[in-house]
Amino acid sequence: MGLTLHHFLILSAILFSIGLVGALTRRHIIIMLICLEIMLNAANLNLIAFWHFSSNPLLMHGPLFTLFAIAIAATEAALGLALVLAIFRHYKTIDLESIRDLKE
Amino acid sequence: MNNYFDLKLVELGRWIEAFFAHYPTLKLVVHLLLCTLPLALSFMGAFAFTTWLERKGLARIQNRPGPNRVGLFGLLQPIADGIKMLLKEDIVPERSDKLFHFLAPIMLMIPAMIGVGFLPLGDGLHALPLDSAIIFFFAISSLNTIAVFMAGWSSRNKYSLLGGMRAVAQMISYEIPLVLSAVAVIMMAGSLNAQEVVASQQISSWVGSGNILQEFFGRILGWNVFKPWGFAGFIFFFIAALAEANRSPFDLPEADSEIIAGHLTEYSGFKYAILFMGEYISAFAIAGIGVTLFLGGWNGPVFAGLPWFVLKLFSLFAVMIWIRGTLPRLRVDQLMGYAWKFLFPLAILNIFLAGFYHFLERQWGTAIAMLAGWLFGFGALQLAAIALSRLNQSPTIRSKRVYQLVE
Amino acid sequence: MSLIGKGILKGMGVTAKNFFQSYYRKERLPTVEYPEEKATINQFSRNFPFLLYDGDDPVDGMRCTACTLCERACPPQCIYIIKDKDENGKAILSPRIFDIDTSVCMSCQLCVEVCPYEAIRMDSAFELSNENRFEGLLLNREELLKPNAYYHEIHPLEARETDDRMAAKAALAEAKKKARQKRARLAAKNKPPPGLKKTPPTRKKPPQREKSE
Amino acid sequence: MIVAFYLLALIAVLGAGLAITLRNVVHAVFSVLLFFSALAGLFLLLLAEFIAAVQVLVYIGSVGILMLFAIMLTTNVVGDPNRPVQSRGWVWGGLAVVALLAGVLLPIISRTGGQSPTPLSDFNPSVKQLGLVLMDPYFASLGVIALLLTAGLIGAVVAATGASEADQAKTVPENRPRFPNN
Repeated sequence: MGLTLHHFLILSAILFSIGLVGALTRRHIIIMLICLEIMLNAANLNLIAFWHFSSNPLLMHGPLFTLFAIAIAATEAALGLALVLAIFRHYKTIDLESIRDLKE
Repeated sequence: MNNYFDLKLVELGRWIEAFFAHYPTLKLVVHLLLCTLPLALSFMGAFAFTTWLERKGLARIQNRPGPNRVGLFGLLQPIADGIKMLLKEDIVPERSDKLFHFLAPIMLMIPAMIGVGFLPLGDGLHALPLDSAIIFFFAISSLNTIAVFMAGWSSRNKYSLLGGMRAVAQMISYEIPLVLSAVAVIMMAGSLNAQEVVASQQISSWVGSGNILQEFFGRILGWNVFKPWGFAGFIFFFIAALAEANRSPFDLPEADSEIIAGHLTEYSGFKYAILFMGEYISAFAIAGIGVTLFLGGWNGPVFAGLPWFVLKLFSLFAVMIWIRGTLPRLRVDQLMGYAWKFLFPLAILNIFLAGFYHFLERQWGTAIAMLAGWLFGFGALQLAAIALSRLNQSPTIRSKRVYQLVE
Repeated sequence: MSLIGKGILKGMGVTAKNFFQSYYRKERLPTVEYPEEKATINQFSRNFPFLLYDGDDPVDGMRCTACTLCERACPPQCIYIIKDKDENGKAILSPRIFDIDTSVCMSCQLCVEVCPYEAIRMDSAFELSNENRFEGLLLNREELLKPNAYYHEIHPLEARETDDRMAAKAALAEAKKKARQKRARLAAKNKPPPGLKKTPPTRKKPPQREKSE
Repeated sequence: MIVAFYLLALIAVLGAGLAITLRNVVHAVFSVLLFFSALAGLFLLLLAEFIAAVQVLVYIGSVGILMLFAIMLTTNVVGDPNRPVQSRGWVWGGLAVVALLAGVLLPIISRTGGQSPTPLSDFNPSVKQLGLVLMDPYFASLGVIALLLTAGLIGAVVAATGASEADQAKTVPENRPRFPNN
């Protein structure tokens, strides 16, 4: 029994769910960013798996799309963490439940 | 035949594998062992030899004889050191993060060893012949940062943490000029494959022509250092590699006069030895990729192959030792400023220079391209460097210095 | 136009010169490889103090009078002196115990400066490593006593000066003694009232050393 | 092949699971790095060599370090031990996700054709092909991505440097946590 698309799809579904659970349940802001990254990575795995089992993988659409996704994820991480620093400087905490007000 | 030595080695490997021809699984295991074990052992041996070389070289630079007690010329000194390290007590700080304190040396060793695997040591002597070996090498070598941070953070010592953070900041900053100077080579070779990069550094019409003279020069003159963009790129690469390998004058993470030993402060005994070895082997790996990218890899006039690679690797390391014996340590702000305000723009400019050279070569041939490249391209780089250094000087230096205590 | 990195290249040149010349020029490699060959000790070098004696017998010729000036002068207090007594319990002018803890001594030479009898001097021996870390470096009287000839051997100039000084002092003392005897004889002749000139000869002694310095 | 897959999948799930449960934030980041590296291994398994390299370079080498830096620059690592790790109502969030997984994702996946048209290692995609595709038909998107990255970088610098002198003076760190646990 070889590897099939199903293996990768189920794995990436599980990973995505783990990321989503984390994003919904944790209160630490950096952990939430990590969870976002986990979800993005699960999606990337999906893309690559679909590409690998597609009828014409030599078109390289999967890696191409993943590359762009990774680039965007990197930007998102950089911006997100910069915002974390800004939030911390302003509120002196990064516990999401203590940050209630948008103004001051 | 020029690559005689390498071919014999490859043949030896095949011969050993042939014994296990009937057991495919065992054959795979033997194949993997043949790919990795000699590499690991030889680089550990090279590490031991290099510690001797470094101590000896630094001693001579400082007018001392250096280690000369254990064995002939002190050649067995590394073994004595190893035994001493093994017998030492392994101290783990009480409140440290025990698991990560234990994992950090291993985490430093693994990427260093994998990185070595990406180097094309000779014709066919290539442990991990991936198609994108060079980018993989840079990816793997960026893992060093994590290990250093791990070591610094888990020790729960402020000096360790400071050293770890310094190392991380430094390695991230210098990775950019490192990769950018490699990009020029990759661009010109048109491949990320390390073997193809090496092959692009010989004059292909001369090599294998049968003419001894052409054979001789065809394997030398094609090296990237002899091209204007390659020469500049090599200098940038080398400076960035020194920083990446935490070698002097960029050894701020281990600056013993400031922060004891940085992330190594809380390590002792064999863990310290492994951390040390990991650092040296990653320095080897970076020097090796420098040889591959700029110094023609395993190309050499006669007996091209492994001996030439080893020779170049050690001469590059000797220059590192020489620099360590000469230059004083930088300050933290100077270090970061140098990476971002000086090396980074110049490395980007160098990519344009490479493109310019390529265009000229395609249009008018190599000779004109060389001439124009050295004259204009290199001049442009020099001018840019001078302009950048003027711009980066602090105003107090640019104006005439006033010394208060000296009349 | 200044070349970028010229200073670095210059520095590299200096170190390269150091490196290569250390192989064929003696002055580039001044290291003395210790156990095989020993460095010639400068005659003004000093390490830890030792006690001097004159003549052949260490105990009889001992110059030290157990005045404990050095013990009191010693900043790290590494000198330990107990005065000797004869069988009647009367103190005699020599130490019974004279210890110097060289693991504490800081080689300041204050004991030498303070000694009025030129009895303590600085040694230049340096191979003092020892297997016993508690008593090995605690030198007692017998280990500390060394003949004057040894002093002449290690610090010839200083020893000659000391000897001259001691000879001058002895001559002075002799002359005074003679003068006193002469005076005594004269006094015996003239018979002055007793108890007038009693103190001067004994009081004169300590300032004399200061003069000689 | 299949053994490698299960091993990597196990590491990935373990890493992700630890990342969302550990209290110590640095440990969580390191476990998510484990997850990233397992994913890089999976990409290699799927013959996406370049993507694996980029995964290691970007996620482990940069994003992970960025997270560690952010942690070092903000609060203490373990957090307030009196406060729970999870947010309020976390049970409902978890249940909703499990329901989503069991009710939506898995049925959809089971309906897709699981058969692979090309068996593994039948084709050998090279980085060169990816480069050619990137340079010819998708050059515009590459440019856009480059622009986005630059904008993101500048934005991150601005956001992180942020606070002006007046703002800094206003928020004097009087009750700043004393970093009792590193």
